[in-house]
Amino acid sequence: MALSPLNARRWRNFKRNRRALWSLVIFSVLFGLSLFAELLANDRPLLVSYRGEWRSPIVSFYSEQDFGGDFPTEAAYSDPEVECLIVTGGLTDCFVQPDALIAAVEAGGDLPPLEESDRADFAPGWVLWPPIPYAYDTIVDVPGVAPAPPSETNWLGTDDTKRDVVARVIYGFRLSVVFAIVVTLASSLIGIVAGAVQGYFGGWTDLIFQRIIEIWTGTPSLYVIIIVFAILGRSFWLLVFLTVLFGWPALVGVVRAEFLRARNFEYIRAARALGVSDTTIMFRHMLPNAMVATVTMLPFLVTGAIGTLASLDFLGFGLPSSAPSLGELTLQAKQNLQAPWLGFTAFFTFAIMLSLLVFIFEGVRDAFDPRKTFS
Amino acid sequence: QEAEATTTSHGFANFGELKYPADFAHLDYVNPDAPKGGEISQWAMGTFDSFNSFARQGVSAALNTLPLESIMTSTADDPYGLYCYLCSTITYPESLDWLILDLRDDVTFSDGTPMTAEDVKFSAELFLEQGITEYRTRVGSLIDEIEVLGPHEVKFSFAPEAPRRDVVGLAGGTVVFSKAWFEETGARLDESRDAPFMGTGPYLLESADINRRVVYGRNENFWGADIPFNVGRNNFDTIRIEYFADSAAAFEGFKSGEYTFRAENSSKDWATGYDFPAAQKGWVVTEEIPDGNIGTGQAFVFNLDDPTWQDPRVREAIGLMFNFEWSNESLFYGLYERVESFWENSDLEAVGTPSEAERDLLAPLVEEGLLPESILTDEARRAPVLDAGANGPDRATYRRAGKLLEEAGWSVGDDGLRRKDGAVLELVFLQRSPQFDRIVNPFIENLARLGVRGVLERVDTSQYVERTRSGDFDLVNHSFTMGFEPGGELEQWFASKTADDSSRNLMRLRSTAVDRLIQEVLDAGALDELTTATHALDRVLRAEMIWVPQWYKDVHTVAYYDQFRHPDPIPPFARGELDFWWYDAEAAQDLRAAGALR
Amino acid sequence: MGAYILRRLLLVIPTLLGIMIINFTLVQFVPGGPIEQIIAQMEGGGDVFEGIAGGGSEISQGGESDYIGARGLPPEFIAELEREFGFDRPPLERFLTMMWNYMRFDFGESYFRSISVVDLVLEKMPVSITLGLWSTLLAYLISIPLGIRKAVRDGSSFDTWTSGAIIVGYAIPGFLFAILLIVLFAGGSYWRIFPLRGLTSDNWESLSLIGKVLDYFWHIALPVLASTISAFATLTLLTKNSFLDEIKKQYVMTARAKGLSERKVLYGHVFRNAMLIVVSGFPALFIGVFFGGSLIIETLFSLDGLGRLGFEAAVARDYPVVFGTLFAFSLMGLVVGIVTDLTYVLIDPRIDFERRG
Amino acid sequence: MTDTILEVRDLRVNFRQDGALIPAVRGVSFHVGRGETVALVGESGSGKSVTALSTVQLLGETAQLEGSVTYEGREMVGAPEADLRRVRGNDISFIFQEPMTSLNPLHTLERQLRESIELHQGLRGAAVRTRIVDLLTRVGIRDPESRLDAYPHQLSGGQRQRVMIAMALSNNPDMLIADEPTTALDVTIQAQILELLAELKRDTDMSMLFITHDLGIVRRIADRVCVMKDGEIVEQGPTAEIFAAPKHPYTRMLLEAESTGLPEPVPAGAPVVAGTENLKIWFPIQRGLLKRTVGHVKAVNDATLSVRAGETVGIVGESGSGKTTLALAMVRLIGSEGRILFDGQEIQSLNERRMRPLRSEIQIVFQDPFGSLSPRMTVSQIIAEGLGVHGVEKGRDKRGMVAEIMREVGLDPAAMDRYPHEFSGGQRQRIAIARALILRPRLIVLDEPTSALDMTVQVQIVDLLRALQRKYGLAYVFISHDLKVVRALSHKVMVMKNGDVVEAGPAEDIFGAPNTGYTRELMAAAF
Ligand SMILES: Nc1ncnc2c1ncn2[C@@H]1O[C@H](COP(=O)(O)OP(=O)(O)OP(=O)(O)O)[C@@H](O)[C@H]1O
Ligand SMILES: Nc1ncnc2c1ncn2[C@@H]1O[C@H](COP(=O)(O)OP(=O)(O)OP(=O)(O)O)[C@@H](O)[C@H]1O
Ligand SMILES: [Mg+2]
Ligand SMILES: [Mg+2]
Repeated sequence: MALSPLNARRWRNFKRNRRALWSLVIFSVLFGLSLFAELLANDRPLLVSYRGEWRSPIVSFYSEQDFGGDFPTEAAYSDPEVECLIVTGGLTDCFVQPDALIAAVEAGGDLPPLEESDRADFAPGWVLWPPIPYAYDTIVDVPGVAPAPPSETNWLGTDDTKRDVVARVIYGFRLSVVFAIVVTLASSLIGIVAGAVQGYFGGWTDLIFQRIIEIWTGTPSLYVIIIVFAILGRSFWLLVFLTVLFGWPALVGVVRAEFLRARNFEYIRAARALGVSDTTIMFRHMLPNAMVATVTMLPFLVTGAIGTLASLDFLGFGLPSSAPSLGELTLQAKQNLQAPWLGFTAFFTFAIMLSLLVFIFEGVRDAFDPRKTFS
Repeated sequence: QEAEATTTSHGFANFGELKYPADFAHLDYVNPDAPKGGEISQWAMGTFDSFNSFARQGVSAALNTLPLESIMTSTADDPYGLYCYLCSTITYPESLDWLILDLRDDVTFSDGTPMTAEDVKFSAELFLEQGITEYRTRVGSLIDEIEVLGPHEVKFSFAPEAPRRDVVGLAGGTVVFSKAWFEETGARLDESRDAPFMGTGPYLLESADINRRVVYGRNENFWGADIPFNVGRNNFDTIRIEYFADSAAAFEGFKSGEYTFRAENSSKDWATGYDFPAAQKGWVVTEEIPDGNIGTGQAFVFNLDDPTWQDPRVREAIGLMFNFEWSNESLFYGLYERVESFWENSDLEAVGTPSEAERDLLAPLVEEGLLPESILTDEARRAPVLDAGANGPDRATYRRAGKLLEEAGWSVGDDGLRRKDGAVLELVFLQRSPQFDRIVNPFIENLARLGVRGVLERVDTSQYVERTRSGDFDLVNHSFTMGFEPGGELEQWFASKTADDSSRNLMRLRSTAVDRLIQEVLDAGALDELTTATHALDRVLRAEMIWVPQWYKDVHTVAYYDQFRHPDPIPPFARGELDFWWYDAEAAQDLRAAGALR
Repeated sequence: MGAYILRRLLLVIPTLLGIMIINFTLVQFVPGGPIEQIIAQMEGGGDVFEGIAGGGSEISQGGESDYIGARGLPPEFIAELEREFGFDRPPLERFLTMMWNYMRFDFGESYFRSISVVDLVLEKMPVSITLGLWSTLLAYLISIPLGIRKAVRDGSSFDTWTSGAIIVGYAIPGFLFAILLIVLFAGGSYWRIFPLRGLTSDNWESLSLIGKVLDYFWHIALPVLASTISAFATLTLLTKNSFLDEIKKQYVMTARAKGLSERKVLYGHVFRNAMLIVVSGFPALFIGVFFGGSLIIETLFSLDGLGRLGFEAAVARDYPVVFGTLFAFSLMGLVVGIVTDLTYVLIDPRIDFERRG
Repeated sequence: MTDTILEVRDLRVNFRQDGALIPAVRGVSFHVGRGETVALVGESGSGKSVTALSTVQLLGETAQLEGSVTYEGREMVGAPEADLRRVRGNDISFIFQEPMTSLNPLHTLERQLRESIELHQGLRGAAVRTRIVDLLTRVGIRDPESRLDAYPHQLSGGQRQRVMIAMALSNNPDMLIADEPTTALDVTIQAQILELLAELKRDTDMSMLFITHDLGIVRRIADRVCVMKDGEIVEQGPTAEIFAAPKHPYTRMLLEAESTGLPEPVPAGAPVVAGTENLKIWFPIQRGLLKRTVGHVKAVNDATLSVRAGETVGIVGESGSGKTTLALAMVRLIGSEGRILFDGQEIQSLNERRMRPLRSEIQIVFQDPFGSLSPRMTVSQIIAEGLGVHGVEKGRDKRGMVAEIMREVGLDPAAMDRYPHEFSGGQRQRIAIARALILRPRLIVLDEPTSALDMTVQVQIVDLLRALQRKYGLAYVFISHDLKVVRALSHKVMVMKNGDVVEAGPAEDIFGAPNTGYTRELMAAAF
C-alpha cells in the first residue's frame, strides 16, 4: 500500500521524532509479545516428546492416560509423576519414585533398579517448557504465605492467591490492552462521528442528538451491567460492548464544540464552494483541525479504560475474578500493603504503558501539525 | 394458679443447676478489686446515623444499647443459666405457662425515676407493637398476656404453642424502657433516633459526632453500681468508638494511637501488621485469648434442590478438592482451625463412633431406611486432611474423588471434563465478597483437574440475596451459628418444612431423619439427653455432607495499648474488654509520658 | 439566539422525562431490590462498602444481627416491606406518583434511613464540595500555566521532565496513592503530620478564624492531593496541545509585532482561541465539583460525601435516593449544558447553533 | 538621507522542510535611512515578505536565519526576545500582507486597537477610545463608532486591512514595515492612505519599508527601490533612476508588464449562465448574550446582474461596498433574499444536497486565499480535491493534472506537497485560482484574484483567464480594485457603493463615459 505524499510526509515527521518512534517500537514489541502470552507463560509444556512422538499440550488436549498414567482428565504436567511418565515413556514406577527416575533420565545414567519388563518398556522423552512455567491462573506451589515476595521461581513474586505475578502481568497486559484499545477505538470513533455530526450540522440534528445523549448518559450503567450480566453471563466481549456503549459520549462534547467553531472557518466555506460532500468536509477538512482534544485524550482514554476495568473489578461488576487484569493487580496491591511488589508492578506497568502511549500520540500530533518540522 | 406447684428462684436454667447461688458475692471471673476509671477506645466501620437498633431504618451507632438493660442476664461462664438482674426473683410453675417477675425496687432510670412493673409491661408491649414485623409476628403469637400485679410485680402468660424452653428468655430478655419518658418524648421504636433511648444502664451517651465517633460515659447515678452482679465490672469511665470508613485507615489510626483497643479480624494484619513502632517499643501488646464459644460453622453449602448435588457421592468428591490445610498455611497464616462439626469447639460436637444412647436414637431411623447403616458404626465424619505444601490434593485423593464421580455416573469425556447425559459437571460458586476470590479460585483449579468446571460468580448483595433465596446457585457460603441450648432455631436451619423459604436452610435440606432428630433435641428434658440428641443430629448432618466445611478461629486476637488489664483466665464466653477489663492508670501515665498516646 | 435558548429550555422537560422513564424501566429489571438488601442487613450482611473498605476477615462477621427478632424471614415481613415501599402498586402508577412529587421538588425519603433525600444530599455536600472544589481549582491553576509553558518550550528538557512527572502522577492508581499518603503521613509508622479523617478538628468551633482556615486545609491536604494527582496529566497536555495548534497562527504574530509581552500574547490572545475545549468544560466541571464525588478517596479518608452516597444508593437499591439525585442532578446537568453552549458563543462569537450543511 | 535606521546585510533565510532546506532569501543587503521610504518590489515568491519579517524576527521556528539585520545599530538576528519586543510595535510597526488572518478572530475592533495604544502610549479609558475613533476615521472607515464592537469576520477585506494599518500607525512608529498594505483597497481610499502615510512621514520623520506590486505607488512615495527576484536583490537605486533606466532585464520586464488589451467579444447568442435578481443581503447587528438584533448592516441592497457564457462581468467599487457579499451570495455560501439563477434554474431555494452537483459548475476564488486553504492539507490535495468530488475525468492522473494547472498559474509543481503556509501570499492566491480552474467550471466568481500578484504574474494570469474563456466559453464575475485588470477582462462592469449598484453597463461605456460622479471619481483616481 503506497502512502499518499502527505501521509508519507507525516510518517517521515513521525519517524524523525525519535522518542515517539521508539515508543511505538517498544509498545508494539511488548504488545506483540503479549499476544503470544500462551507461549511465554504457561503451565502446559510447549512441546513434549513421548515415546518418540511429539505432542504439543498448549494446542491439544492430552489426558494423563495418554501418557500412560491413570487419570482420564487432563495431565497435570507440572506433577513430577506426569513428567516422569513422559520422560520414561510411561513407566509405572513413576508413581513410586518419580523424582529419582527423572533425575536418572536427565543425567543420562542408568535407571534405578527396575523390573525387567519395565526396563524393556523404557523410552526416553523430554519436556520443553515455556520460559515461565505458569499460566495466569496457575497456583504456584512454593512454600510460604501468599503474596510471596519475588524469588528465583517467581520473578515478581506471587499475588494474594499464590499465582505468579509475571505470568499475570503478561496475560493481564494483553487482556487490558486489548480491552482498552478496542474500547477506546470504538468509543472514540462513535464519539467523534457523533460529535462531528452534531457540531457540523447544528440545528435540529444537534438539538435532538444532544438530548438523546443526555438521556443516554443519565442511564445508570451499573444497573445495565448488572442486568445484562445476569441475563447473558459475564464475558470479556460483553464487557467491551457495554463499556463502549456507555463510554462513547465522553468525546462528543469536545468534538462538537470544536466543530461548531471550525464550521465557520473560511476554508470550510471554500470546501463547501467546491461542492465537497459533508462527510468529506467533516472528516478531511475539519477533523484534522479539530483533533487536538482527541489526540491528546487518546492515551488517557486507553489507560482510563483499563482503570474502568479495574474499578468494575473492584466493585465486583467486572470480569470473572480469575481473569488476569491489571486492575485486579492494583486492587490486590491496595489490599496487601505488606507486599509492595504488587504495587510496584502495577505502577510500573501503568507508567510504562502510559508513557509510551503519550509519547506515541505526541508524535502523531506533531506529525499532523503542518507547522512542525524536525531537523 | 392455685393448685400448681411453683418455684421461686433468683434465676432459671433449662438444663442443669444455676452456677451462682442467690447470695454470691461477685462473678467468679471478675477482679473484685479492679480500679474504676480511664477510657477505652475501639474502632467501628463505616458510619452511623441512628441510635436505635430496634428499627429497620438507619445505621445504628456502635454500642447504642449500652444504656439499656434487660430484666434477666446471663454470665460469661455459664451457658445455661439466666439470672434475675432487674428482678430479685422469678416465680414459675412446672408447666411454665406463666411466670412472675418480682422486680427490684431500687432500680432507677438514668433520670433518677424508679423503674416499676408498669414500665416492664409497657416495654414488652412496645416491642410487640413497634418492633419490626418479624419480631411481632413471631413473638406476638407466643405471649398471651402481660399483667401488672403490683408496683414491682409483672406476670407473663404464654400461649400453649410457645416452646417452653424459650419462654423465660422471652420474658427475661425484655429491655426495660421508661413509660413516662416515652410518653413525654413521643419517641418510637420504629424510627431512627439521634440519641439512645433512656434506660437503666451503667453508661450514658456522652457525645456523638456523626461519621467520627461516639463516646459513652459512666452514669453517675447508676442504680446497680454496687450489686454483686456488677462488682468488678463496668470499670471504664468512658468508652469511645472511633469510626473509619476504610480498614487500612483504621489500622493506621490504631498505630498512631487514635484508639487504644483493637480486635484484629484480619489474619494478614495479625500476622504481618503488628510490627509498627508502637508495637516494637512494647507500647502495644498483642494477645491471643482462647474463645470458648461454639465455633461458627462456616462452610460452603450445596444447593440440594439441584439433582446434581443430591447425590452424596458427588458432594463428597467436591469436598475432597478443597485443600483447607494449604489455604490455611498459604492464605491465612495458619490462624484458623478446621470446622468439623456444627457444634465445633463444644461438648455438643459428635466424636468417634456413636455412643449407646446415640445409637438408640439412630437405630430406628436406620431401620426405616432413612439412614445408612454405616452411621451406627462409623466414626463421626471428619473433613479430609490434605497436604499443606501444595494446593492440589495428592493422587490418592484424586483417585478417590474420581471414583466417587464415576460411581455417580459422571465420567470423563474426550476433553477431560466430567459429563453425564452430555451435560458438563459445572459448579457455580455464588459469592458476594471479593474476600473469597483467593479462596475459591484455587478450589476451582483443583476441581478442574478432577474434570469439574468451577465458576465463580461474584454479585452484589441484593442480587446475591435474590439468588440464594430463589436457589439459583450450586455452592454458597453459609455460617451455621449454633447455641449451647439447641432449640426451635434448628428447624430454621435444617428442617424440611423450612427448605423452601429460609435464609437459614440455604442448602434446602429435606431429610426425614434430620427432622426426627431435631424433634429429639427439642424434646430433650435433661442436659445429657440434649447432648446425646445433638450428637446424633450432628453426626447425621455431617454424614450427609451438605457442606464443605471451612474454618473458624478459636482465639480472640486482640491488640491494645499497654494500659489495660484483664482477669486471668478470661471466661470462656466473653472477651469482656468493655465489661470486666480495667484501666491501669500508672501504665497509662507511662505511655503518655513516652509519647505513645496523646 | 433567544429562540434557541427557549427551545433548549423547553426540551429539558422531555429529556428529563426520558431519563426518568429509562431509569424507572431499567430498575424494574434489575435483579435484586431493596427488600433483598434489607434481608441481607437483617442477617448482618449487606454492607455495600464491604469490598471497598477491605481488610475484612475470612471469617464471616456478625452472622446474627443485634436484633433478637432476626430469625429466618417470615413472608409477612416481606409483604409489609413491599407495602411500605409501594411495590404492591403497579409500576405505572408508581412512576406517575413519583414524577408528580418530583415536579413539586418532593424527593421522598430514603428506604434505609428516615431522612429525606434532600437532607441526605445536603448532609454530604460539604465533603464533596471540598474535594471537588479544591482539587479542580488546584488542577486548573497548575495545569493551565504549566501546559502553556510546555507549549512555549515544546521539545525542551523542561517539557520532557514535566511530561514525565505528570505521567507518573497519572499512572499511580489513585487509591494506591491515597493509601500511601495515609501510611506515610498520617499513620503511626512513619510521619504523623496530617490527620487521618474528617474535614476539621474536634475543637474547630473554638478556633480563631485563621486557626479554622488552617485546620481545614490541614485536614484536606491529603485527600485533595490524592484526588488531584491524576487530574494534571490530561488537562496539562490538553492545554499544551491546544496552544501548540494556535501559537503559530498569523494573528499571534500580529500580537507579537505589536510588542506585547509574551504573557499578554499567550493569555490575552492565544488563550481564548485555544481554550474553547478547556474553558467550555468549565460549567460541566462545576456540576462535577458539587455533585461528583470520589468513592474511593472518600472511603479511604473516612469522608462521607456524595461519592459514597451514590454508590451506596445504587448498590443497595435505595431507589428514592437513586431517582431523586438522578432527577436533581440531571436537571442541573441539563441547565448547565445550556450554559455551556452559551459559553461557546461567549468565547467565540462566530459560533451559532443554526442548521448548516 | 543622513543616518541609516535599518541595515540588512547579506541576509539569508532557509526553511527547514521535511528534512531539506529550502532557500527563500539568498544574501540580501540593503538599508533604510531615517525618514526614507524604500520600496521592495519583485516577483511574487521572491522573498520580500520573508525579508521583511526577518527584520524583527517574526518568522516561525522552521526558518534559519543568517547574516545581519541592525536597527539603529542594534543587531536583531539572534537578539533576545525581550529586546525584540521593545523594538516591535513601538519602534517598528508592521502591516502584514494578509490582513484577513492577521487579526485576532475573537477580539473586537476596539480591543485589537486598544491594546497597543495602551501598551505603548500609556493612555487609558476614554482617551483611548477617542484615539481609536480618530485613527479609524483617518484610515477611511465610515461611522467608526458603530463598528467598534465588530469582530474581524464581520468586516470586508479592505476594512480589515485598514484596521491593520490603523493598528500599525497607532503608535507613531519610527519605522513602518508595510507588506502590501493597500491590496484590498479601492483607489480612492488607497490614495487617502498614501496621503496619510506621507503626512506621518513628514510630521514624524517616519521611515518606511514598503512592499508592493503596484509600481504606481512606488513611483509616488518611494525614495529608493529594491527589486527582488528569486531571493536576491537584483537591482536597487533611487526611484527615479530605476524607473528611468532599469538595468536588470527583470526590472525592465517588470516595468513593461501591464495587463492590456480588451476582452474578446462575447459570441453572439451565448446563453446566460447565471444571474441574480434583486439580491438583498442584510447582516443583523446583534448585541448581548442573547444576540438581540439591534439593526442591520445593509451589505447589498438590490443587485441584479447576469453573465453569459464567455462573458466577464467586472464588479468594482469602494471597499466595503458589498462586492464580496454579493459574490458569496451568488454561489449560495451565505443566505440572501431575491433570486439567484444558474443555467436558467432558480437555485436560491435548492438545499445543499441538490446544490452540490451544481457546485462543480460554479467556482469561486476567495478574497482571502490563506484563510480559504485548509491548513492541514497539502496543496496538491487542495487543488485536486474538486476532481475527486465531481469525478471529472476519472481516468487521468490527478497529480499530473495538478502539476499542469500549477505550471499554468506560474507555480512550481515541485512544491505541490507543501502545506499552504509554506507559500508566499501571491503563491497562495494562485493556488486558490488553480483550485477553481482545474474543474473547468462554467462560472467562476473571482474575488480580487490578482491583488497579491506582481505585474508579470498578473499578466500571465490574465492571459490564462482569457485563453480559458475563449476555449471553454467560461463566464467570469470578476471583482477587483485594479481597474486596469478589470478593463482588460470585462465585457460588462457594475459599480457598487455602499451596498447599492450605482451604475452598470458595458465596459466601454463605464470606462469611457461614466454616468455617476462616484464612477468618475474612481476612474480619475485610477488612470
Ligand atoms: N514557511 C515556509 N516554508 C517553506 N517555504 C516558505 C515558507 N514561507 C515562505 N516560503 C517560500 O519562500 C519564498 C519567499 O516567500 P515570500 O513570502 O517572501 O514571497 P513574497 O516575495 O512575499 O511573495 P508575494 O509577493 O507572493 O507575497 C516563496 O517561494 C515561498 O514559497
Ligand atoms: N458577517 C458579517 N456581519 C456583519 N457585517 C458584515 C458581515 N460581512 C460583511 N459585513 C459588512 O458588509 C459590508 C460589505 O462587505 P463586503 O465584504 O461585501 O465588502 P467588499 O465590497 O467586498 O469590500 P472590500 O473591497 O473591502 O473587500 C461591509 O460593511 C462589512 O462590514
Ligand atoms: Mg509576500
Ligand atoms: Mg471584499
